[in-house]
Amino acid sequence: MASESLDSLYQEMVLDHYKKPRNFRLLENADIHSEGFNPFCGDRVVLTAKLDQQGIISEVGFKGEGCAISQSSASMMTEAIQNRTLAEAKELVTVFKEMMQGKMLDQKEEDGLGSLVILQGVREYPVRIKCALLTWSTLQDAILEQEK
Amino acid sequence: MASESLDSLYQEMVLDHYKKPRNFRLLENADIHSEGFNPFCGDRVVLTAKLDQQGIISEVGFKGEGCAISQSSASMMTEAIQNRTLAEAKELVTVFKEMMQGKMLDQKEEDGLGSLVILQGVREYPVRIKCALLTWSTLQDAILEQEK
Amino acid sequence: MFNSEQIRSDFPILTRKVNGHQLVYLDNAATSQKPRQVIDALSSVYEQFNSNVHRGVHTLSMEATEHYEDARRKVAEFINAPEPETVIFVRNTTEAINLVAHTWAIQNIGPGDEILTTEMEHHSNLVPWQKVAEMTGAKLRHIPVTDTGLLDTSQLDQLINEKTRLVAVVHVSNFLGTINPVKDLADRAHAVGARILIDSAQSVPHMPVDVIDLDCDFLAFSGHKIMAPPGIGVLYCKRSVIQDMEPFLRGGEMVREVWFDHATWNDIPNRFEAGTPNFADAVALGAAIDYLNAIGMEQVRSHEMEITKYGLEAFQSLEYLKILGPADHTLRGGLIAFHSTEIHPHDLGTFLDQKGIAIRTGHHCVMPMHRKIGLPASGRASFYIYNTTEEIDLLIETLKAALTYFTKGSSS
Amino acid sequence: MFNSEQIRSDFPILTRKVNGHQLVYLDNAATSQKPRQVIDALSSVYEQFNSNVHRGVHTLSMEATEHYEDARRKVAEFINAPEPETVIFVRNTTEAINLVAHTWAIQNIGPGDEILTTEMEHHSNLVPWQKVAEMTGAKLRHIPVTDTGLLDTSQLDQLINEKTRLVAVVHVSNFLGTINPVKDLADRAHAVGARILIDSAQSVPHMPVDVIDLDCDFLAFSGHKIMAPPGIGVLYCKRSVIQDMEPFLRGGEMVREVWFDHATWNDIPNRFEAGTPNFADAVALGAAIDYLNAIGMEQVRSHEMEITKYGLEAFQSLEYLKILGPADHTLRGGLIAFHSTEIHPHDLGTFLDQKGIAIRTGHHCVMPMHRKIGLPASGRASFYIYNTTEEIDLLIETLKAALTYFTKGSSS
Ligand SMILES: Cc1ncc(COP(=O)(O)O)c(C=O)c1O
Ligand SMILES: Cc1ncc(COP(=O)(O)O)c(C=O)c1O
Repeated sequence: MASESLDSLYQEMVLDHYKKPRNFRLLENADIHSEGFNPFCGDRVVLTAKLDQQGIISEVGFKGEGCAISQSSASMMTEAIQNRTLAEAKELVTVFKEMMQGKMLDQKEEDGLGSLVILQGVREYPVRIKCALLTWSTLQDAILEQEK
Repeated sequence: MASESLDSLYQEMVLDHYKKPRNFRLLENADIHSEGFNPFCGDRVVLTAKLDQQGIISEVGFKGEGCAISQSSASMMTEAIQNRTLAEAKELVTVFKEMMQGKMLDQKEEDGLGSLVILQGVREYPVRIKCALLTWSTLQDAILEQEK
Repeated sequence: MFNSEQIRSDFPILTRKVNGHQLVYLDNAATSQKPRQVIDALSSVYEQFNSNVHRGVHTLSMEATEHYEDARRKVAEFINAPEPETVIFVRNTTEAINLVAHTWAIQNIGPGDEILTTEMEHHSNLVPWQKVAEMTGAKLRHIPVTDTGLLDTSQLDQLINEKTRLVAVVHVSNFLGTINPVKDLADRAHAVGARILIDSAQSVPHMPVDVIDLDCDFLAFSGHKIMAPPGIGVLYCKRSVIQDMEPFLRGGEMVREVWFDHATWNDIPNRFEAGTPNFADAVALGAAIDYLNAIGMEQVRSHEMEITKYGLEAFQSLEYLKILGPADHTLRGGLIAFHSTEIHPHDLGTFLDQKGIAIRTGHHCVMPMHRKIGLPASGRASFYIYNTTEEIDLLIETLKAALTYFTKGSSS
Repeated sequence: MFNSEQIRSDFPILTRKVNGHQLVYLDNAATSQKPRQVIDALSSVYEQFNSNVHRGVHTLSMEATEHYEDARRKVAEFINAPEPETVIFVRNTTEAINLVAHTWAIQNIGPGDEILTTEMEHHSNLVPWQKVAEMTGAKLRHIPVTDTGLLDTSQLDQLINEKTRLVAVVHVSNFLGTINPVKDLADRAHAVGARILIDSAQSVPHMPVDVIDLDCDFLAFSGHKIMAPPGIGVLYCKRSVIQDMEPFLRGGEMVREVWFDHATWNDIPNRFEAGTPNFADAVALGAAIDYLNAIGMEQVRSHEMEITKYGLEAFQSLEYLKILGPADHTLRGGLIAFHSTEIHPHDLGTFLDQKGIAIRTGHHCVMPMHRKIGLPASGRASFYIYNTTEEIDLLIETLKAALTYFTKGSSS
């Protein structure tokens, strides 16, 4: 029983992040603390981050429970936003969401996403897109909160 | 535009009772006072009657508003139950209801009903049966109340 | 272009015989008939992707959810709602109004406040407010109706005042046919800080309705009156009004998280859709809207105006029958109620039914207005896009025969 | 006799392909599929006699009313209700329970009283009682669930006591599969003067249920889980309990007489059916009941027991997967929930879906019980009369493949 089509969803890197999530801890005294929850499926992400004096995300940690897609997306995101400014992170959220909604990316955007582009595979599974997006929406909420 | 089939419903006598209802008044100091109402169509009957010392219905009066069937049925009923005992009236209710539900009547029952048998025509119009029955259910309620 | 024959052929039931005659269906204000396109859409749900919505990752569930949310988008566009989330699916107009009564109303109305409705309300937009008044200590008031069947607007400055918290008003009366000035009422309500709920049961199916233009806070209608099945209805709510409101029915779908002793709420619209929603009938409602959009709501309205104008004139020829409601057809929806001093409407109804003509007889769930004008009941012929002037001719002819039939004894 | 091929051929959707594979529908606890007979019954309503019920004297209205009331009689017979009037049509189980919460419960429960439910309730039989407890000052308690997935009856004497006013309990758990001893709970409830409500969403569709034998005061189920459409559900109530109760939703149909400032109520069941009822889906529910009666509910039950037994055994062969709920198939309804320490159920669900197999994944609207056993989510395969042991084989085989697929990285 081959499952080639599934391989685009469950890329090796995705499963690796799922099994060994990076930055899987909640930071104390975090500047950012945001929680995301999908009431229909129960996926959860709690995101914490510290900002340095220049407003750069100096440290990120998350905890969560849920499927491989939601958790690996969170894990990969924590790596991607580290050492970025909030503005850069916000831009990343936009680009990531656009990618998931099916927009063709230009080279610059693709470079910006780096290895996150492998989550494109989720697009073929529309019902799972919200899994991939959960952590990004959580980050977005946090940034909007920060901007207030 | 002939309407032969309707003639079994709107017998001349029925229309006559509708246009000139008998005993169309409410009795004062009545022993029996009962009100019937059909919430779906708005037909209404108020029934009053006096009992003499032998428990015979000595006087009956009704008021009401509604269709030809409900009002003529009431008018004809007031004539039919006059000078009967409550027990006889109760029996009449039973026989009338059975007739309307389609039961074959024996000769004795038919004789008891007298001219009320013409209301049989309503049976072919199932949705109108409740019109014909309204006044009888009202009488039944009154008798049950009396028997308490 | 508008093609009556073409349209009629879309409605399978119109070929039916009733008592040996071709059905003439003039009871559209009670419920509408369904085109083949809607019936087929419904069958397709069950044949192709039936599944519970929102909760599954499997294909059927995903497809069912997509179709359900697509129907929500169609409804939103149809009434020009700013976003799909402001469209809540309920069973019918009645449930929609009760939802507002049990949520926004009891959370925002208090002793001494006033709820304003009209004398021509359907029970569904009256009895819930009696309950709210009783529960909150608010006063229920009614805009009077004039002899010509219009809202008496002469006292409005006094009726809509600082104490008014809610104006709940029927858009088109299902009894008098009157089209009420809801946009003006919305302005007046907002000017005193009140909210307005519009009972659009008889408007959304028959004419263009634009919730942004009307600027209403709540708007309710029933699917079954707009060519969709009886199990689906719509409550539109302004987001700002409903966003943080406590829920009504509680259970699955409407929660965010649940513990043994408490729970938190999902976002709109799910917060107000407890339990498995009637996604199948919602999809059918979407199909009904597609069908009507293809014709065009302006077309629907002008066709009904034409029929109504024709009917109002034809009724003049009938002795013993008096028409209720405004005389001007441009001020009316597509229905004509009438009464006769000689014959009870039920008897007329039965006579017409013998000829295959279906009209409504009774109080049409508008008892207080009937009582006010001294009638226990009335007859009502109500139209939709598939009705024709030939059917009106038949109605009039048969009413004439009925009047002859029932009055023959009078002269004997 | 029972003929699986024959039955399967009645369900058009079962011929569907999903992701290139024959659909294997194992999500019946969420919603059931509909046989051709039900789909046709629904189309017939719209093609032949669609009309508003109760209010008309014309033929269509009369026929619609007859079919609607006929459906009520069928439901009453199906659950052995003493009279059709004790069957109230609602949208779904959730609305049925909310109806009881908003009527009997708030009218009969007060401060210091107790409402008893269980730890395995669906949100729909939990969240409404949280609200009633909050509104009335009553205390909400829960019968604990043992490690083996059964109700812990050891404390019942203390849990069902003089303060208990209502026991609200699920008949068959949609998560653990457990069949609860509802008859015994009814006896105990009545012994202390309490009422019992049974959430039969997962029992009425799958086994004989007799409300007289159970002696329950309220019983609720959903049409969509019993081969009928999603817009119809049933609340059975003992007449003596509901007879004089204040209504819930207000509007048309449920009133006797209406004045501008007050109203009186119609009799049961109409009193609790405000607005135009979903008569079409009620008729379809009648057709579903006819369909099931022709098979026989004993047959349905024994078929599902067989499948469940087969499934429980087959699951043993799967590494990484743990079955939830009682081990004994005779104590279970036709469903099996499971979880894996290695793989999240959504990922399993997506894998299975690629092979055309539909299972449910998530919390199944039973969050508190999931939390209690430390799971955020689980997978669930649930069966109906059209499922076969071959489908179970396919499920197991595919789960095996999924486990290999998702754990392959573990060893790399
Ligand atoms: C045990 C149980 N109770 C209640 C419900 C709620 O049913 P519905 O969503 O049809 O209201 C369900 C199904 O989701 C269930 O399985
Ligand atoms: C003006 C108006 N409001 C409300 C209703 C109630 O609609 P429903 O019975 O679908 O809830 C109706 C129709 O009966 C109506 O005509």
